[in-house]
Amino acid sequence: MAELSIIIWAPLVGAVLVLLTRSRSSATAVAMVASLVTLAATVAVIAGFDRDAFGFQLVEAHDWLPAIGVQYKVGIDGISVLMVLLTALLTPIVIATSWLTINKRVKEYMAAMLVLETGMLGVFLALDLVLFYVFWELVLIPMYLIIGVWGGPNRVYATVKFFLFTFIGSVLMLVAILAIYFNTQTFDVQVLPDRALAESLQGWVFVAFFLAFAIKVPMFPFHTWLPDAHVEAPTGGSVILAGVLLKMGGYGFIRYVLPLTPNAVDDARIWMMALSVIAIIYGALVAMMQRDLKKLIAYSSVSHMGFVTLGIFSQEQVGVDGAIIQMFSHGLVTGALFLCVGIIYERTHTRMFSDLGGMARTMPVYAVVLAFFSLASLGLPMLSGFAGEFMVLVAAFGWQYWSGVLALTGVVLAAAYMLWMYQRVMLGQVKNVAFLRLPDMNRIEVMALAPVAALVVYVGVSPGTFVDFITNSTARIPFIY
Amino acid sequence: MTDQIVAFTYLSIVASVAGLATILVRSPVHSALSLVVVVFHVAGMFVLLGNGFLAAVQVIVYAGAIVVLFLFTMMLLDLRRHETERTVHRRQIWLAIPIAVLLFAEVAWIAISKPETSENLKGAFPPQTIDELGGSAQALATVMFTDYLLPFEVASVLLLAAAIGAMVLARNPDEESLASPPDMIEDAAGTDESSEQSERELSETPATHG
Amino acid sequence: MTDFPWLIPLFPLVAFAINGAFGPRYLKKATGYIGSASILGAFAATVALWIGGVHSDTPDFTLYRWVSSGSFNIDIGFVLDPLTVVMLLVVTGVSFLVHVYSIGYMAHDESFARFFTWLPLFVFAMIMLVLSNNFLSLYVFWELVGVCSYLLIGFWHQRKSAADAAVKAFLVNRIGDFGFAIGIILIFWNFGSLNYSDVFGSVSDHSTDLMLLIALLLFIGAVGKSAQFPLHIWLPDAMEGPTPVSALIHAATMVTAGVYMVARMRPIFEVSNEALLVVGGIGAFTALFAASIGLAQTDIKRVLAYSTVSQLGLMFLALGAGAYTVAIFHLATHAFFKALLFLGSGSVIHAMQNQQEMSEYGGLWRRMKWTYFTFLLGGLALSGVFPLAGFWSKDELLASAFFKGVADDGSWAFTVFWIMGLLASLLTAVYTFRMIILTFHGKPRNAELHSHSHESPISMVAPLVVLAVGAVALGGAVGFPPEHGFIHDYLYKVPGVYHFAGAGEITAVISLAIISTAVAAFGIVTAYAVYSRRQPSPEAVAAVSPRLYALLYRKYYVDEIVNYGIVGVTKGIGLILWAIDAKIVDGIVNLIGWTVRATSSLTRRVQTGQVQNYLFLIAAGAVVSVGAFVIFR
Amino acid sequence: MSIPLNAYLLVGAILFSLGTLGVLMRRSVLIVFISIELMLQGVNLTFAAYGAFLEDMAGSMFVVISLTVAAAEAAVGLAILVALGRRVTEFYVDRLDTLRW
Repeated sequence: MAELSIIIWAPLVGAVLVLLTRSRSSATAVAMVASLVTLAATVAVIAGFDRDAFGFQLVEAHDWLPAIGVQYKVGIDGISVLMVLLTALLTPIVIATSWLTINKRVKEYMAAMLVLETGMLGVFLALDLVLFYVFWELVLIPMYLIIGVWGGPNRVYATVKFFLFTFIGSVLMLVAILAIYFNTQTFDVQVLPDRALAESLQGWVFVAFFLAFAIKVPMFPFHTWLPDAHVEAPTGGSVILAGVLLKMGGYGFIRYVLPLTPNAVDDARIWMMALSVIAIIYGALVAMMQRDLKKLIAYSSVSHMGFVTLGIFSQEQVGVDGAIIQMFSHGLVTGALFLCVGIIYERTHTRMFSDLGGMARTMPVYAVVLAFFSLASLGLPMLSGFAGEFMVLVAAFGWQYWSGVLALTGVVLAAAYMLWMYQRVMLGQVKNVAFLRLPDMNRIEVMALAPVAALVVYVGVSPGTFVDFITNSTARIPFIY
Repeated sequence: MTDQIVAFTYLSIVASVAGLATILVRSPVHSALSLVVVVFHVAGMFVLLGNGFLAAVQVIVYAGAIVVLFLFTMMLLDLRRHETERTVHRRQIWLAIPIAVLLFAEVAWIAISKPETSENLKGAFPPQTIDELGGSAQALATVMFTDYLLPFEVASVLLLAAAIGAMVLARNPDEESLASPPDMIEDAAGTDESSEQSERELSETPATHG
Repeated sequence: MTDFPWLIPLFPLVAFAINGAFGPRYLKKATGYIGSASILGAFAATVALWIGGVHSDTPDFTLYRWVSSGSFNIDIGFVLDPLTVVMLLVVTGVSFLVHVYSIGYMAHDESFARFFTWLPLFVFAMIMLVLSNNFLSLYVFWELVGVCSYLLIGFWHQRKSAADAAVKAFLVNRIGDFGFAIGIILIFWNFGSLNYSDVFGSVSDHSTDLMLLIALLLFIGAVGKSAQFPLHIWLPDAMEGPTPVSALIHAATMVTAGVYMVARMRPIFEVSNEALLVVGGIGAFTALFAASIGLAQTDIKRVLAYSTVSQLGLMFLALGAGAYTVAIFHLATHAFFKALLFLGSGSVIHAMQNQQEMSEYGGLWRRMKWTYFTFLLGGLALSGVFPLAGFWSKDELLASAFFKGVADDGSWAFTVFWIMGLLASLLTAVYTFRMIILTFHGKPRNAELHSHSHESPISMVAPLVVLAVGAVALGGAVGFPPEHGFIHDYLYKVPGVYHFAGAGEITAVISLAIISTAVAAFGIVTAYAVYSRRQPSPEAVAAVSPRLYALLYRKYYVDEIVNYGIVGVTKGIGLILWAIDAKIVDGIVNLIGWTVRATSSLTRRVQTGQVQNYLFLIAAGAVVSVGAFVIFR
Repeated sequence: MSIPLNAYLLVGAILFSLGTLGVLMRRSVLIVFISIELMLQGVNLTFAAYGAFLEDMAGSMFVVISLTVAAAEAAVGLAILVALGRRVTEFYVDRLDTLRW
C-alpha cells in the first residue's frame, strides 16, 4: 500500500547511501540503482493506475503535526501521474550522462541529484498544502548547489538569482497557504475544493499563488532567471531544471489555483492569456537572436511554457489536458535537447554559434538525433510537441480567437529559430578546423536518449493513450464561465 | 514645616549647580569631586523623604566607593596632557544640548502635571508603620528579604561578577612572558600552564637544592 | 482490398524503417532496391484498390482514436473514393519511377542510404495525406510532407545554399500551414468535428461568410504548399536538392497537395463565389507571373521550377472555375510530363558533371539521343501540342475558365483569367522550347564539358521512356472526349464533383481547342525565331530590354523584398526584444538587487564607531518615546 | 511632608538631563563615566521620591539595586579604562572607534 512513499523516499535513501560510497564509480552506481528503483516503482504504479477513477489513488495519510491538522498525505491522480513518470524517467538518464561530464565531487553531485528527485516527486504527490510547500522548498537547495558548485564560470550570480527568485515567490505562497488554512481550517487538498473560499480572499490567494508559480513556470516578466540558470548549470542540472522544475509551476496552477480560486481565475483570465501569448512570441523572437546555444533553448522553453499557461487558463478541459501533455512532451524534448547541447559542449567546450558549424559531417549520428529533437521541439506532427500545442490552440481559439492566432505565430517562429539553430550548428562548412575530427555519440549517450525518443514518438503518434490518464481528473476542475 | 522647605530648596539648588559643574569643569578630578557634592545633597533629600538608611547607603557606596574608585583610576592614568586639548566636541554640542533640553522638558512636563499618587496605588508602608518597625532600615530589610529576595541575590551575583571582571581586565600583563601580545583567551589558557610549571618548579627546586 | 487500405502506406513506412535502421552501415546500395520495391508494392496495392472498385459511398476506414479530451475527439482514418485512388495512382506511379531513376542518379553519392531513407518516408507521408479522412490527420501529414521536403532539399547539407533553401522551404510552408491551422480550428469550433463526412454534411447550415473565411484560410495552406503567388519563393530555391527530389516532390506530388486539398474541400469552396473567385484569380495571376519569370532563367532546373508554379496556377484556375475533374486530370498529366522534364534535366546535369547553367550547354542532342527525344516529347506535352497529354488537360482547363467567364452568373472575371491563362500557356511554349534549344540544339558552348557528356545509364533512361509514353498516351487515353473521358466519369462518381454543363456546344469546344493549339504553335515558332537561328547568348537577349530582363531575372525582386522585409524585420524585432529583455526586464531584477545593496550601505554608515553617536541615538529614542507617552497619555 | 512630589521629580529630571548632556558633550572618557553616575543619581532620587509618596518600599529597594548596578558598572568601566591605558595614551572618546565594521 505504501508505493507512493517508496517512490518519494527511495531516492533520499539512495542519496544517503551514495554519501557513504568511496569511489566515483560506486557513487554513480548506487545513484543509478536508487533512481532505477524509483523508476520501477513508478512504472508499477502507472501500470496499476485506474484511468476511469475520478479521485486520488493510492492515498496514504498519516498525522504529521496534528496540532494544526497537518498530515503527511500523498496520492496520485491523472494530473500528477505524467509528471511523476517524467521525473522518474529523466533522473536516471541525468545520472548516467553525468558519469561522463562530472568528475569533481561526484558523490555530492549524485546525492544532490537524488535529494532533488525526492523533492520533485514529493511536490507532485503531496496532497497536503504544507507538505507540498516543504517539498517545494526542498527542491531549491540541491538545485542551488548543483548550479552553484558544478556550474559554469558565472555560476554564483546565476544560482543566487535562481534561488532568490523562486524563494520570494514561495514565501508569498506560504502566506496564501496560511490564509487558506485560517478560512477553511484544513490543509487537505481532497477536502479543500468543497470549502469554497470567499470571493475577495480568492483574489489575494490567487495573486500569491500566481507569483509563486509564474516565477517557476516561468511566465513573461519573471523569466530572466531561466537563461542565466541554464547557461551556468551543468548538463545534468540543465536537463532536470528544464525537464521537471519548470513543470512544478504549471502543475501548481492546475492542482491548486484552478480548483481553489475558480472565480479569481475567471476574472484574471484575460491577463493570464495575454501574458502567455506574450511569453510565446517574446520567447520565440528573443530565442532567435541568441548567440549561445543553451540560451536559445532556454528562451524556447519560455515560449513553450507560454503554451502551457495558455492552455491552463483557457478554461477548457481540452486546454488543460493539452497543457499537461505539452508539459510532459516539453520535459522530454527540452531535456533531450539540453543533453545534446551537453554532448557538444563536452567535445568542443563552446556553445557559441560563431564557433560551431558543419558538425553534421563530423558527427552524423548526433546530427540525426539533434534533428529529431529539434523537429519535436518545433511541434512537428507525429512527434510529442504537436499534440500538446494543438490541443492548447484549440482551447485558446474557443475563448478568444486572437490568442489562438498570436500563439500560432509562436509556432511559426519556433520553426524559424529551431531550424536556423540546427543550420548554424550542424549544416554548412565546418568553421573551426579543431572540430573536424570529433568522437560521435557514444553508447551511454545513445542509450540515455533512446527511451526519451521512443516516448516522444509514442506521445506524438497516439496522444490519446496519455490523455486518457488525464481527462477524468481534469474533468473535475470547476471552470466558471 | 518651613525648615523642610528651606532645606529642600538649598539641597536642590546646590545639587543642580554641582551637577552642572561635574559636566562643565575641565579636569576630571574636579568633576569627580563635584559629583561627591551632588551625592551628598541627594542623600540629604533622601533624609527629607524619611529614608535615612538609604541616605547612608548612598553616601557610603557612592561617595565612598565609586567616586574613590574613579579618583584611584585617575591617579593610575597620567592625565597630564588632558588639559591642552579641547574638552568638547564642537559638532556634538549642537546635538547634545537640544536633546538634553527636550528630555528635561518632557520629564519636567510629567513632573509638573499631577503625578498619580492615588490611593489604590499606595503600598503597604506608610510612614507610621516604618516608625513601628523601627526606621527605614528595618522596613527595607523586611521587604528586601521577603518579596525582593531574588533581586537581592541577583544583585550580589552581579557584584561578584563585576569584581572578578575588573580584576581580570585590569591585571598588568608585564608579569608574564612578553613573547606574544597577550590575547585574552590564550592568555587565560596560558596562565594555567605557566602556573602549573611555576608550582612544579617551586616543588622541584627545593628538592634539588635540598 | 477496401478492408485493408493501410497496406498502401505500410510499404514505404517499412522501407523507411529498414533503410533508416540498417541503411548506412549494412545495406548501403541495397537500400535503393528496398525503397523501389516498397513503392512498387504500394503501387500494386493501389491498383488493386482501383480494380477492387471504389465508389463515392465506400465507408471510411478508421485506423485508431488519436485523442479524446472532453469535447475534442479525433480519430485517424482513411477515406476511400475515386479522388483518393486517382491521386494515389499518380503519387505511387511517379514515385516508383523516380526511385528507380535515383538508383542510377545517386549511385556515387556517399550518403546514398540516407537518401533512400528519407524518400520512402516522404512517399508514406504523401500517401497518408491523400488517404486521411479528417482535417487533423490531413494537417499532420501536410506538415510531415513539409519536413521530408526540408530533409531532402537540404540533402547535401555541406552546401550552405542547400541548407538555407531547406530552411526557407520549411518556413514558407509553415506560414501557409499557419492559415491552414486556423481554418481547421475554426471548423472544429463551428462543426464540432473534424471528419470530412460530418463537416461536408452540415456545410449548408452555416453562414456563407463563415464558409468564405474558412475557405480562404484553407486556401492559404494550399498557396503555401503549392507555391502560389505570395508564397512561391521557396520552390525555385528548392532546386538545391537532388534532381530526383525536385522531380518527385517539387513537380509531381507534394506541390499538388494544395490542388488535391482544394478539390477535396469542394463543398466548402463551392458555397461562396468569392472564394472561387480568389482561387481562380490567384491561380491565373501566378500562372502568368511565373511563366514570365521562367523566360529569363538560365538555370535549367529553375526554368522547370517556375514552369511548375505556372502549371499549378492553371490548376487552381480550373478549381476556381469549378471544374474539379479537369484540375485533377491536369494534375495527373502534369505529374507525368513535368517529372519527365525534371528527370531529363537530371540526366543532362548528370552528364554535364552537375553543371546546371544552360549557358554551358548546347548541341547535346547528338550525345544524348534518348534523353533528347524524351525531353522533346515532355516539352511538347507541356506546351500543349495536339496529340500529347498536355493538350487535352490544358485545353479543357482553359475551356472551363472560358465557359465559367461566359456563364451568366456575373463572374466575368474568369474571362480575364482565361486570357491570362492563354497568355501563360503561350509563354510556357516559349520558355519550354527556349530551354530545349539552348540545351540540345545549336553549337556546344562549353566544348570541354561537351566532350565528356554521354548518354545516361539504362536505369535512368528507362523511367524517362516510361514517363514519355505516359506523357504521350495518358492524355488521349484517359481524357479523350472532353468532359466524357474515362477520368471524368470515374471522378464524376466522386460525390457531387461538379461537372459543369456549359460544355454542351461541341463547336465552342473545338474552336477553343484550335485557339489553344494556335497559341502553342505560335509560342514554339517565336522560340525558334529568337533562339535557334541566331543563337543569341543570354546577354544579347538581355540587351534588348535590360530593365525588363533584369526584372524577370531577379524574379520581380520578391526574394529580396522577403529577405529584407519579413526576415530582416523579424530579426530586428528579435534584437530589440532581446535588448529589452537584457536591459529592462533583467535590468529591473538587477536594479532591485542594487537598491538593496545601496540602502544597506547607507544604513551601515550609521555605525561610525563613535560611542557618542550611539548614545545620542539612544537619547533621541528616549526623547521620542517619552514624548509619545506625554502626548498620547 | 510638605514638599510636593513634583519638586523631587523636577530635581531628578534636572540631574538626569545634566548627566545626558555631559555624556553626549564631553570628549574625555572619565567625564562621560562620571556623567553616567550623575544620571543614576537623578534616577535614584526619582525612585526614592515615588517610594516615599506611594508609601511602598519598592522605591528604595530599586535604589539599592541601581546602586549595585552603578558600582558594578563603574568597576568594570574603570578596569577597561586601565587596560586601555596600557595601549592608548589619551582617552578621547572619538579616537577610540576601532570597534567598527
